[in-house]
Amino acid sequence: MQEAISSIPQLAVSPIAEILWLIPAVPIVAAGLSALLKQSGRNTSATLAIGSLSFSLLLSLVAFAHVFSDWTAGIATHEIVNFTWMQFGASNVDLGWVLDPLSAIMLVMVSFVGLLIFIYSTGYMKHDENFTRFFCFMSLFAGAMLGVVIANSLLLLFMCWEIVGLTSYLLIGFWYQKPSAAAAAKKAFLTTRIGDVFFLLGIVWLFAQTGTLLFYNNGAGSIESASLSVLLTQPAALGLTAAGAIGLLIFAGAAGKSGQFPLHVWLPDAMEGPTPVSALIHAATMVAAGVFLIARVYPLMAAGALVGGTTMALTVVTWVGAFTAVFAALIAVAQNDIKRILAYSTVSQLGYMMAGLGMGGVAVGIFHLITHAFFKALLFLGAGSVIHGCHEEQNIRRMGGLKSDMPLTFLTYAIGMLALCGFPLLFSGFWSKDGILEAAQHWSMAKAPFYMLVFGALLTAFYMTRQMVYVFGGHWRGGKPAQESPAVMIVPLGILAFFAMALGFIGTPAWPWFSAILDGNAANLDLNALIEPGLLTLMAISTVMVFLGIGWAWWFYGDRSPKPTVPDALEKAAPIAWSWLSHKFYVDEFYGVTVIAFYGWWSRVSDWLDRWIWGGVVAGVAWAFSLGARLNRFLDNNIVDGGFDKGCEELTVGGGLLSRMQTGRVQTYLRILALAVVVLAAILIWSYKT
Amino acid sequence: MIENLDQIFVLLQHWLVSFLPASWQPAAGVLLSVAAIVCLFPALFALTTVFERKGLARIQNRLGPNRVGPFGFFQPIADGIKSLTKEDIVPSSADAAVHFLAPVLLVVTVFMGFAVLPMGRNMVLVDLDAGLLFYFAMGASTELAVFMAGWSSRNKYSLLGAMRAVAQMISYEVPLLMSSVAVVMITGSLSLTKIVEAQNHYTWGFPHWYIFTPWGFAGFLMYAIATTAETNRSPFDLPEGESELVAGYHTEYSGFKFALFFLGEYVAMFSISGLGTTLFLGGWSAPFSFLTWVPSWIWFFSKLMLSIFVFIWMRGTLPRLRQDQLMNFAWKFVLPMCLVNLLVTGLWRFMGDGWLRWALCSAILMITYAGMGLAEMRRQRLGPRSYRYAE
Amino acid sequence: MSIVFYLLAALTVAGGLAAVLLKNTVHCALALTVAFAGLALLFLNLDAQFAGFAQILVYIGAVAILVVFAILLTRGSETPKDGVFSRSWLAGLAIAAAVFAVLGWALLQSARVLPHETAVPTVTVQQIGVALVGRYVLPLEIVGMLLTAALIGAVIVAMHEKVEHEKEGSK
Amino acid sequence: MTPLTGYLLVAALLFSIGLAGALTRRNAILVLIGIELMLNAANLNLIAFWRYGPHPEALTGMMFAIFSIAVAAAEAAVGLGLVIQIHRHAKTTDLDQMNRMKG
Repeated sequence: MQEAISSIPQLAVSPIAEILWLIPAVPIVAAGLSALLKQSGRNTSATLAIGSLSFSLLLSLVAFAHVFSDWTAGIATHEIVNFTWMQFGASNVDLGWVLDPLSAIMLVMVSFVGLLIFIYSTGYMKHDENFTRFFCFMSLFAGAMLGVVIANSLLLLFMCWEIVGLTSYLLIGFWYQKPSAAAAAKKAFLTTRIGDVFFLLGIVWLFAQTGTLLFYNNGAGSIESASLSVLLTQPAALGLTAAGAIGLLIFAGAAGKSGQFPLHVWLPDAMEGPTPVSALIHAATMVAAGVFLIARVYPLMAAGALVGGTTMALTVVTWVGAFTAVFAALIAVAQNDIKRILAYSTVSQLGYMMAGLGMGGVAVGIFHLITHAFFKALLFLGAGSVIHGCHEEQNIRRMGGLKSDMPLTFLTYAIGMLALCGFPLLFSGFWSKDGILEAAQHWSMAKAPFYMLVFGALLTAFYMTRQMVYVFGGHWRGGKPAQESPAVMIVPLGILAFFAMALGFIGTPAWPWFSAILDGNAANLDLNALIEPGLLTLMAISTVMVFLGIGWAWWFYGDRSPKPTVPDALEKAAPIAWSWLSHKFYVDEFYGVTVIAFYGWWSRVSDWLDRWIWGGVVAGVAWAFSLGARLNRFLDNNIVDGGFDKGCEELTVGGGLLSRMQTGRVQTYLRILALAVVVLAAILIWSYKT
Repeated sequence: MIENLDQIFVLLQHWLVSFLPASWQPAAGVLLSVAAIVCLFPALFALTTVFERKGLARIQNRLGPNRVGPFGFFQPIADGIKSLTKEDIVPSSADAAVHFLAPVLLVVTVFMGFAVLPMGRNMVLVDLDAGLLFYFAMGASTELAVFMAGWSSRNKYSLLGAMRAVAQMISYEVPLLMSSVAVVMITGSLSLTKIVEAQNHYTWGFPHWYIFTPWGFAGFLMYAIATTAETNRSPFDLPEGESELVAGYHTEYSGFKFALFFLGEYVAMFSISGLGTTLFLGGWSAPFSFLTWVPSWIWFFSKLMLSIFVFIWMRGTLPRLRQDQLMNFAWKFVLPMCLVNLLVTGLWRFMGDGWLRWALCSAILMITYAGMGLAEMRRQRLGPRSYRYAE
Repeated sequence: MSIVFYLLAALTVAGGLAAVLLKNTVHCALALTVAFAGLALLFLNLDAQFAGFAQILVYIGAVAILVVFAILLTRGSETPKDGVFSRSWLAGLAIAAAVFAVLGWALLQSARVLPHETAVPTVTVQQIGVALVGRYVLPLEIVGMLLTAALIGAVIVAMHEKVEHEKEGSK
Repeated sequence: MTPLTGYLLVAALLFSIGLAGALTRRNAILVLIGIELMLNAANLNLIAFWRYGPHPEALTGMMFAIFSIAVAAAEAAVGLGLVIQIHRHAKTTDLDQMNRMKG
């Protein structure tokens, strides 16, 4: 191509990899166009968004097909296109995109789920007057997310990452007239910012160390062996290598995006946005971006294995993930808002993914990511359909008996719920979760994560059953009765439901070609892998857990559908625990009394200082001066009057003489300047001579 | 043989120069070429005037000059004699020196422009590395001459005409440059010979002229519009709008000086058309690969005359604009269009070859064109004209 | 020190002198363009083709025209009665002379360390372009910003009055 | 006298002429003209140093000159715009009468 580009060695790449950039570009262009539309251009914007995204989906499928055929031919596809974006001084900043199994799979997932959700939202947002704006944001988001996926440069990834954050902010605050929505949007933006600052630090450090931000660059990339070995030699604080430290910084960013423990607080509040948004951004794709990021820089995280085949960075990832999984699941048990429950379950599932990445590697985590994307999107859209049917009612205590009112929704929702619980054999969640559990079982560092995750599975089953019972079981407890949603909303549910079941079979231990594609080795079907004893026990354990959870929840909530006023069954059983859970372990309150309170306190303090100390000093000085002045005046008036006036006149005359200098004529000043030049030059020459 | 015919002028020059001592030869060669240019284009100018008058006459159902010589083809000679023998009047209050210098400066700068125009294979006076820049530098200098003429004759019509002319030239110089920059971006050189060479390839017998690309086509249109305005030709001929100001900035000129202005304008038209030919129409390269045997200079000059004919045609067809329309058009339509065109050119340069870049580039240009055109029409409440009496 | 240099230098300096000495403002502007042209030729004489042509394009093509417009817009073309030089012209002249003296002195002081005839640098426009978008890309951006700001600023400064009139008219 | 010195002398002379003009003329526009001359003198210096400097291939002086030409264009535009505005307000371009900001 051009000089600028040819400065980077290019390998021959397939045509699809050449035009891979179109996948994100088209939706972004569509967003730009629909931004120009008037409010009335509803159909146009919807058509733009859906059309562009289906185009991206098409290309993504082509890309995936390319990868797949390569894989069947025994090649691990890895095609990169890099170019120099900007060049200052010696170093230059390169951007580029990469087509490898990871990005191909993610592309298909994002564009497919996104497309379904777009179609769904044409129904869900029908009556919103800012329809156009909504689709503008949505396709901007989709484009940016696809950009994150194909980025071959940490910088490009970060740019798209930030656009994603921006769109998330815009969409959470889409109904900005609701103060709660505005607040939630701000919270989400700021919380993720905290993570992103660390992320940026990591990027800068990486650039400083390796001089490039490209992931892969024919051996010269920042996460390829050459620069990794450099990074490993660089020691950082607390016995970490630079690689580990950078990995941790990047993980902080990822934690911010995908709501890991300390920074998870924004995700539940993000449910203030329209439900399709929650489905697309805060369940399927954006929160997965963090997980994807870790998967992308996995070589960096895994560089320089310690004893036991794992590294500091990965250990941290694992522990945070496992803890988040249990923590969020616990909270989810005691929520009443249908979307909040799903939000917390999302957080906990993200914890699973992180743990999976930490312990089992890319394939395990990403597999759960994909399956989760489908069934969680399904659940959210189902929830949306429920809310839609119940006239914007979100409290599950005031629902019930929808089984008969909204049968199709119930069916699909049930499938999603079973998939999320990991109901044995039939559902994708089971297999992907099993992958993680298996990895946890064989993890060398500690066994605790394994038990935590198993417990998490139990809780998942519990709270999902509770929700199901409340929403669909029993009899209707709300206002005017619910009715089924339009077909345009149901059809996507159906499709997602299908995938929520089918997707499991591409990753069973019997025929694990999903992980095979990712790891680039052949997959062959042998059913013996299923009845391999260690695995059998594991599957048995998780099955037992699932049934235990469901049974337990049924025993608690059964089919009795209490009045909303009656306290929750679990609350009756264990009030203290309940209050902790329903207050989300007081994390928000904790932040409120620590961080935020500190800022408030500090601002008050400085305000007080301004008012009293500095102000006081100034006032005091002023007062002293005025006292002196009074004294002076007294002396003047009575003692040195006559003589002083004379002096004053003298001074006035002198001042007048001085003020002549200020003629107000430009040329005078210019003259003075020139004189100064003369003098300076003369001095300079002299100093040079001597 | 054909090669010799193609290079005949070059060979002729070498042959003539070869009589001189070696030390003089370069200078002599240059002088020779200059002489050739200085003789050729006035002759062309004479020819064009009569062509224009007859062409306009035909367009307006008249006969045009038909008395002097066969079909009035000796008309220019008669005009020349007249203008040479006429009294040279200088207004008493005029600023004599400036009044005298203006036409000279105009003609000189205009002729300078030809120095870098390749009029055929190896037929360029000086092949500057920054040829295009040189050309525009010279073009910019003519504005000053116009102003001098208008200001020095101490006549409000002249002054108004000059002001209009200068304002118009400045406004349209921007799109002129912008549309040429697109070509430079693709060729990667400011040298006009290189630009021609870059267009002198053929696929399936068709040439790679820049006009046959989306950006080139759009650029050529912009360039043509800007050119018409630069040379104060109708429909942009406000500076000498006879109906408003007597004759614009050369109202107070008579006799030979007036002839010089006249000459200057036409030669400017030739040179700028020549530049357009060089930039977009492949300069001296043949339009089909099987016609490459025809001497290159024939192609150059036929293209030149073609564009001249288009000028005449437009003059005969289009009504004159109003000053504000002129400026609005320049700044609100042509300039943005050129900027978009630059963008598209960049896209073209950096997208690999293939149908995709054709589709994308043309799509962008079309959309912008349509959008801005419609907006402009709505703003000015323009619409299809309704003929009340003709039907 | 070729004869060409002397001629060009003479032309330039003469133009400059005329530009500051002539009575009629428009003549000054025209003389200024002569000086600009001379400078452009000096640039060419220094093998700085690009800079030379840019000089002609920008200064003669734009700045000179701008000056002329300004003169006509400010009725500056007719010479004022009370002289064209300011009251304190003598001081100004003296200071200018002093500046020239110092500069010239400095030059003569450093004359012996200055390099003599060096090889003609061959620099193509291509190189300049590459440098502009390569090493000097940030300055280029900044100049672009500056020019945009100047454009808008000039327009606003010049049209401000008119806008007010329109406001009054609308009232 | 080396060629460089010659060019520098011309530049210095031009600079001083411009300064003199800026210091002695009444008309604001002519002061601007003087300033333009000074700027151009500086450009001449830059180019001359580039030409005779040790590293002409580094293009530093050339670039400097080109940028300064660009900036000078902006300066002229703004300056003349200001002059026109002043003329609108004070109905004069005579600097001797523009002394309202005196102390």
